[in-house]
Amino acid sequence: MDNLIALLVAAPLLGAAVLLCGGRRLDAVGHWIGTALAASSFVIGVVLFADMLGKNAEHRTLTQFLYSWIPVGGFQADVAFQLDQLSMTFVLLITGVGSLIHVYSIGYMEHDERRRRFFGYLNLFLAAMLLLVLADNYLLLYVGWEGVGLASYLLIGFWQHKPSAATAAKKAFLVNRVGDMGLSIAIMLMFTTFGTFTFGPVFEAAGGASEGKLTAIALMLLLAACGKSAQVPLQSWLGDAMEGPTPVSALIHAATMVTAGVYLIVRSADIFNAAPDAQLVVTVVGAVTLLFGAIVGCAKDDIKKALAGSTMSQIGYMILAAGLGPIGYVFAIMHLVTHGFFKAGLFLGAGSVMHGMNDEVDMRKYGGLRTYMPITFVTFGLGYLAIIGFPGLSGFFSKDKIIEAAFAKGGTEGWILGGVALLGAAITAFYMTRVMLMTFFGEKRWQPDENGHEPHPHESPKVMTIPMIVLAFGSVFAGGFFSIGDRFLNWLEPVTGHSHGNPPVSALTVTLSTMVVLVIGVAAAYAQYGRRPVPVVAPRGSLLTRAARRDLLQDDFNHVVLVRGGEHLTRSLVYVDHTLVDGVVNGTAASMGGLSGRLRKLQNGYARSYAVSMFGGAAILIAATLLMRAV
Amino acid sequence: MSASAVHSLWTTAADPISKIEAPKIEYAQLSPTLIVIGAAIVGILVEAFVPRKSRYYVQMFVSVVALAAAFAAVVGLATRGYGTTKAGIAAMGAIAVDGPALFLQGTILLAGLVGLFTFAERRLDPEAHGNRVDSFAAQAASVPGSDSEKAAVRAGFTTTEVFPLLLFAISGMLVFPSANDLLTLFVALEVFSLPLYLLCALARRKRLLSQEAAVKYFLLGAFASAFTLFGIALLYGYAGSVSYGTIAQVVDGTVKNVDPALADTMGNDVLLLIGAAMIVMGLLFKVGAVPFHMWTPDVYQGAPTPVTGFMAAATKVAAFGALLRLLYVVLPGLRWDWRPVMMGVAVVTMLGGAVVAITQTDIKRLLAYSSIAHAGFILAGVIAMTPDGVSSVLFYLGAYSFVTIGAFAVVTLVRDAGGEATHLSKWAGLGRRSPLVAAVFAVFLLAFAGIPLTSGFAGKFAVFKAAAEGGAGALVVVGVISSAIAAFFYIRVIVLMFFSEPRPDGPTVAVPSPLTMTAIGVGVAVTLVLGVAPQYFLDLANQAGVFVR
Amino acid sequence: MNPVNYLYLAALLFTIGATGVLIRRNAIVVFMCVELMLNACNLAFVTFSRMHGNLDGQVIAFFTMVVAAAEVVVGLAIIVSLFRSRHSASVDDASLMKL
Amino acid sequence: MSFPLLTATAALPALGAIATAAVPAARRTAAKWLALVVSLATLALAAIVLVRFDPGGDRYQLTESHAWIKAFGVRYELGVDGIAVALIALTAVLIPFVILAGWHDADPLETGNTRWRPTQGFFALILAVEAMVIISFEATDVFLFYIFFEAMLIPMYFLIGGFGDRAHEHGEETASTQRSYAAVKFLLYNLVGGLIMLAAVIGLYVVAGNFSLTEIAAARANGSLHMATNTERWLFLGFFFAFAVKAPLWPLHTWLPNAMGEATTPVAVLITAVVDKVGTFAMLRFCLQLFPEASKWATPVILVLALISIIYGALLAVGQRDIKRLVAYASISHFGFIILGIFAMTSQGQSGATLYMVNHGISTAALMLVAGFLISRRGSRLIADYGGVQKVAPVLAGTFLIGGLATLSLPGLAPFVSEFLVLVGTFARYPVVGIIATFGIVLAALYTLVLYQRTMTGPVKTEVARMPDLRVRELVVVTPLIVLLIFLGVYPKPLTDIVNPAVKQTMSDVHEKDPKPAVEAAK
Repeated sequence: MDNLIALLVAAPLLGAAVLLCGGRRLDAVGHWIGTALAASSFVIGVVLFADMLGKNAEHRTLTQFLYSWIPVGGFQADVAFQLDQLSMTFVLLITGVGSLIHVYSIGYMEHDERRRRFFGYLNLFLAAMLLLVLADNYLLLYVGWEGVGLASYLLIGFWQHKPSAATAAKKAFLVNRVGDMGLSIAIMLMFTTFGTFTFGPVFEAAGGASEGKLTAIALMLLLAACGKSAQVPLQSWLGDAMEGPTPVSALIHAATMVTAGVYLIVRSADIFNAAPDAQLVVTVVGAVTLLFGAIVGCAKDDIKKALAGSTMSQIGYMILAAGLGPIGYVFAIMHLVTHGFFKAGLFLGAGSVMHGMNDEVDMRKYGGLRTYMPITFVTFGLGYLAIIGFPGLSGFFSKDKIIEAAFAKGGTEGWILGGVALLGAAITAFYMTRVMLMTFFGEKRWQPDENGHEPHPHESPKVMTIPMIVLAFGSVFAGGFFSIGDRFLNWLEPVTGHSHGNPPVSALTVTLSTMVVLVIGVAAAYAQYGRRPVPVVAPRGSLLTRAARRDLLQDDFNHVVLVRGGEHLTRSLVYVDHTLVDGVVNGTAASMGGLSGRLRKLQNGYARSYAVSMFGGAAILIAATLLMRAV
Repeated sequence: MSASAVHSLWTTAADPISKIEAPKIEYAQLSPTLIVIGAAIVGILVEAFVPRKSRYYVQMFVSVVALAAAFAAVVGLATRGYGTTKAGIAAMGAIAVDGPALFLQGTILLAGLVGLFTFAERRLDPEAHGNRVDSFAAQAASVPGSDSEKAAVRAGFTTTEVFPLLLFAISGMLVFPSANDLLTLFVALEVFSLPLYLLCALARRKRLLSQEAAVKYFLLGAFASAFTLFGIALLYGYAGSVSYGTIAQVVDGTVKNVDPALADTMGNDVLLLIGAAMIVMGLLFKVGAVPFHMWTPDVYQGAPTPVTGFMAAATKVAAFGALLRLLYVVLPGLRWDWRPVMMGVAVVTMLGGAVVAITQTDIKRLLAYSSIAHAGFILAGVIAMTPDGVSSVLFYLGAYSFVTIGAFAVVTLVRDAGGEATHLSKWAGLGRRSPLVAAVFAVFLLAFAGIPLTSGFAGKFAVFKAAAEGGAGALVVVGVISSAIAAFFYIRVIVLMFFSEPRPDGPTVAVPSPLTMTAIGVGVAVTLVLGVAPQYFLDLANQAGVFVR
Repeated sequence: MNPVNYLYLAALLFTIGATGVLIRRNAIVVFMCVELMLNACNLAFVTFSRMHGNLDGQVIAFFTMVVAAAEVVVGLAIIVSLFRSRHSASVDDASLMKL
Repeated sequence: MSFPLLTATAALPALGAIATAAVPAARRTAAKWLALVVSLATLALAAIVLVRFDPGGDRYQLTESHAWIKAFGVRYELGVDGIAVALIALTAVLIPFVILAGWHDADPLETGNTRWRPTQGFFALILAVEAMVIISFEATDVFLFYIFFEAMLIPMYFLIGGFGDRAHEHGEETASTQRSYAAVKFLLYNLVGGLIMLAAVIGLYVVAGNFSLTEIAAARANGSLHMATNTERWLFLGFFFAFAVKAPLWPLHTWLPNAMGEATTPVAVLITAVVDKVGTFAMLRFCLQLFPEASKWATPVILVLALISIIYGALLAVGQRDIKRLVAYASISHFGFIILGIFAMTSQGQSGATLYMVNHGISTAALMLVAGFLISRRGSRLIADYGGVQKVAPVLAGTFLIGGLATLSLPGLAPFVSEFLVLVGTFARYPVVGIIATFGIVLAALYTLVLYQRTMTGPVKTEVARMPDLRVRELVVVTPLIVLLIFLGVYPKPLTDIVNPAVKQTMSDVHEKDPKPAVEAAK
């Protein structure tokens, strides 16, 4: 059984290799190969899962040692895998949702001549992501970590002829690199602290290290998580990442990759548990992002960017939960999984809508689409209900648990975090309702584009709708399935540990209050977008709205401070290099030449002056000799 | 001065001068010099009696045979151990036959032989009226451009006197480093200087420059030798003798039977110091050390290039030989006085030569300044004041002289309508036109620059090492810096030859006769051999590194 | 009379000669000055010879004269040829080569 | 005695150079093939060296020792340790690709001139450089090393100054002047460095009495040869200066951008991927072994300079408008990492530095050669002249991207391993330095991706619309390099196994031990 783990990674990796090196002759079948390998990986995952269920909790962790990777002195990095419940959860999510989205892409990318390469990249992503969650040490995890970054870079910039896409891709990679810096520093710290960075030993020794060191490690890990999971202050890339094809947004920037940060924190539970200060920071980051994303989501008219904001905010929930420690780990992961379902579903829905609307993304140009694309409408709607936490659907259970946990943190922190979480729930309800209304309700607002093409909204082909339906099922039932009898809790508890904390208010109160804020949010949205017609041209809007449209000015800040400043710095450095560093040398040469030119004048061609120099020389010679004797 | 001394003077003078025994001359030990001098005299007779047409060949034959024979004699002496075990004083103390002397004589003879080939080259200049012509004036006496000269050219005259002159110069040079008393030193100095003055004036092309060079060289040379002579006088006054050995003893204070007069002058070190300084100055003039170097660029530029090459090589060898003997045999007791001074001279020579060379535009002047810089490097070895110092200098001189002759021989090949095209701008793109010549010249330049795997590096390393071991580390640092500066202008020439576009009015490269080819070939061969496998020659220099006293 | 004075005279002559070389333009005169320096040396030799009571100095003086004569031969030859081609014996005119 | 394998490895290319130079002007292609075959044969010899080398064996293996210049106490002593073997292998691997990549770079412009044989010269010089580089990796005699360390400059100088990119945005005239400026700059910088080293070499002889690395190191170790503190420091500085110029280390770096910018790309690769490695290699072998105390004394300053190189080089790379200069400054940044690793005095750092030399060689070769193919197509080195290449020449773009990703040391590719080792090694002893150095990886991503975006993505520029994709010859050059990058990134163990023992030795030379972790983890 253990030896299957490598296959999980190998299958998609093989796919990537074949598709990317295969050349044009594979164009016809490329997408089938890619999908098949993704699916096979999923099958293997299921097999392993079944096997794992067969065992009892203690013996569920599988490990596979492939080979010693970088052995230098005390520095021993192996290529070895570890498959426990946590990784298993991710494996199933990744391969499952991944396979679905492969299928969906077959339809979505049908008219793109570079479809083969697209599937190659998707496979590459799957491989990297699986490596990330299966690695048994931080360095190997780092490989996966950057691997998914690469895949996301390639996929965001897939339509490279669009400068905006290329820029977005670059931005995503760079911001992630900042996060990666955190991860690598964390690894170095672990190495100097524990002499290793393999999960097991590190977690065992974690207790022995000073809290300061652990806090440092934890914060560095958090930095990494912020980069990958688009948390404040490294969230700026996610919105632009929507330049990529929609399936990519669904898979990478909603369901899986962006949640890697949560995985990292939960995986490093032992370190975080021992570093309360770091945990506090984590919760704060989560809370802030939660609101940040939500607010941004309210203002965007681009359907994908709105969803992106929502993703940010939902991951904020997860990070918040993860920051709560044992109280929240399980729920963080649970919300992660359910979110994987409904957010992927929502994105695929959005993709389907765009597919029918000539890739129009401005919701103000939609309207009343429910009649044109019923399946999309239904699946999207179910996803919508799930995310706003409509009772009984996935989001309801997972998010509710997080809010409870936030209160359960206790003390003022608990109240504040819980309050923020509630507020977030309200805003979520608002912006999602907004999206829903602007897209599917009201009267049609689309006009012919500049070259006179009137879009003809139509339902997408089966190959695209089926994945949406499947995901819709997931968004409806997953939450319930997990929560009944605490299935999910019992499943993960052996890995992450769990504690109930001390809730100041009863679970029921929390649930009711969530209901209340939910209703408020929906109502507010309906009042603004359901009752009155939506203007095709966005109104100027309040200061906050305008700020939110610009990602709360975060990009402008980056531009002014980092980009401009950087440009000035480099330009001045180029100048310095040329004039100063090089100038010194050239200057020496020049002055030498000048000196030479002057000395050369002494050679004036007059024999008598030569004689003078000889005479003087003789005089000096004699004088010097006598002087030597004198002293 | 005491009266008794004066009285004794009278009485000695009054004695009948009866018991002067005939001087005893070791002809064998002196054979190299004698052979050359003899050949030179034969050469003069040839000028007198052999018909003009065949003079050239006869002179060639005589000179080559003489130099070869002399070299054979040197080798013979060396193999018989006169360089080491049997080293001694010959000719009533006038000549020392020891390692350094033989080594340098050998070097001078070889250099002279190679130089002779460049003298005899007759293919480079276009034929005048069907006569092959060399680089010397048709008739030295006739005014350039005058009818008499035209007539001389038409008649196909050539100045075959250059061969005896060359031999005389060589003979003087052979004596110079082996002179064991100051008189011989002075005579040898003049014997090799005067022919050189004449040779400088004999250029076929650009006679005005040639004559100007001669005048400058002559006047300044005479000026310098006057200083030398006065120095000799003072030293004689100090020690009451001109023989190296005696002077050395007096300097060390180990002299026996001190008569009162001597006791009187011995006390007076001023005589000694000034005298020594003036003699050294004369020698420094010959090696072209700053500030006695100013004749070098002008003379090197004006003189016929073969003469320049020979002069640059052989004069340095001879003069440094003499300087070494003077400092190591006569004045070791004085080293604490002259070492610092010489260090100063070495420093300014190295730096001055290198710096001024940067802005030169004439290849011959460039090489002149480079030779000044090299004189500085060699001085660094001289100052070491150790056996290693001697041998390193010997090695350096050997290596340097062949590179120099070779380099100037290449200069003779690059010609345009006005004769040799010595202006650097004309050399642009030479590497494209005739890669071989350019490559050869590049090799010489790299050797001058002291790039590893060339003789220049081995020599430079040897002298610097000696200097460092002799406790003159500072000199090594200065030397390193000035070699860096020097590298700059050697590289400039290479850039010019290889990386810049050839000029339409650029010079042509004449195809030389085997003579010049041999000269250049020998130069290249020696450069590379001494660069890659210097061991044998270093050993030679090491064995030859001890002076007899 | 103390022979040392002759040394002073020799030194004086030498200096005069040297100065002449430095200041006079005419090549011939310059050359004469050199000769003067050589003869100053001779005087010094002879004087020392007398002081030391050996004959070396006087012998050397003869050598010097011969050498001087040889120098005259060569020197005049050169100077004359220069004069004929330039119609000037000024050493300052002979300054084509410089820098 | 056994077959002189090391001598043969160096002599073969040397003889090949002579033979190639001798090929008559008309038989240009023959010369090319001859050079290629010779370089491949050399590769075979290097492979034998690699096989014969036993990581567990003595420190220096395959040793040869003959008397050479007794008067200077110089012996012809060769021997390789793991580090040398790795670098010899790198050199031998890269040269064939360099030759292949430069296949047409030296075809003479004006035909007819039968004397002028640039092609023969070009390939002969490349082989000559290979010979000298290899022997300076093998030399265990300081003087012998110095000789070739210096002599190497001459062929390099002619390669830089004599051959340039075919088309040049400013026209051939300015091109040649810029070229010769670059060549002279290269030569003077390195010559000055070398001469200062010469003084130190002589000084070393005066102190030690011979030049044998092994003997001197042993004498230093057992205390029989004592150096006064100041003497040791001066000598160290003399050596280090030369190596720092060669490496190059800030602020002695400015020759590199000129040289790499003006030279043809194969030559540029030769400079940065092969020749410069001699500098860093020599730091590891000579500075640390001969002057351990002085090395430690100088470490703080050197670390700071290395840091500056890393950040400064990267920032300047961001600011470049010329592709080749950009790569040059990137290399300066990378050399900063190498030197950092060497002087961090930890086994991770030094193994990392050694791996870094190898990996940087391969990755830069890959990136630079592809860039060269790109430039040769468009005839311009300016980034601004490109755009949308990815659409017309996807393979070229793909390989270029991989080269770039290697340059920003993406995990899974070889450079990541070495860079991370260097960082860890540095961090272990100097945490702050390590953290600052880590910023380098962000900047690396910046300049690489900016370069890729500006040249390869976006709308297709009309000038590049017709651009052909990689040809077979070019694929043959690039593919093996990429395979190597991936292989050494996924499975570097073969390399580390060779290098580690040598590094352990060096560590003991400088009397250093890896710092112990704060908490001993339960293994």
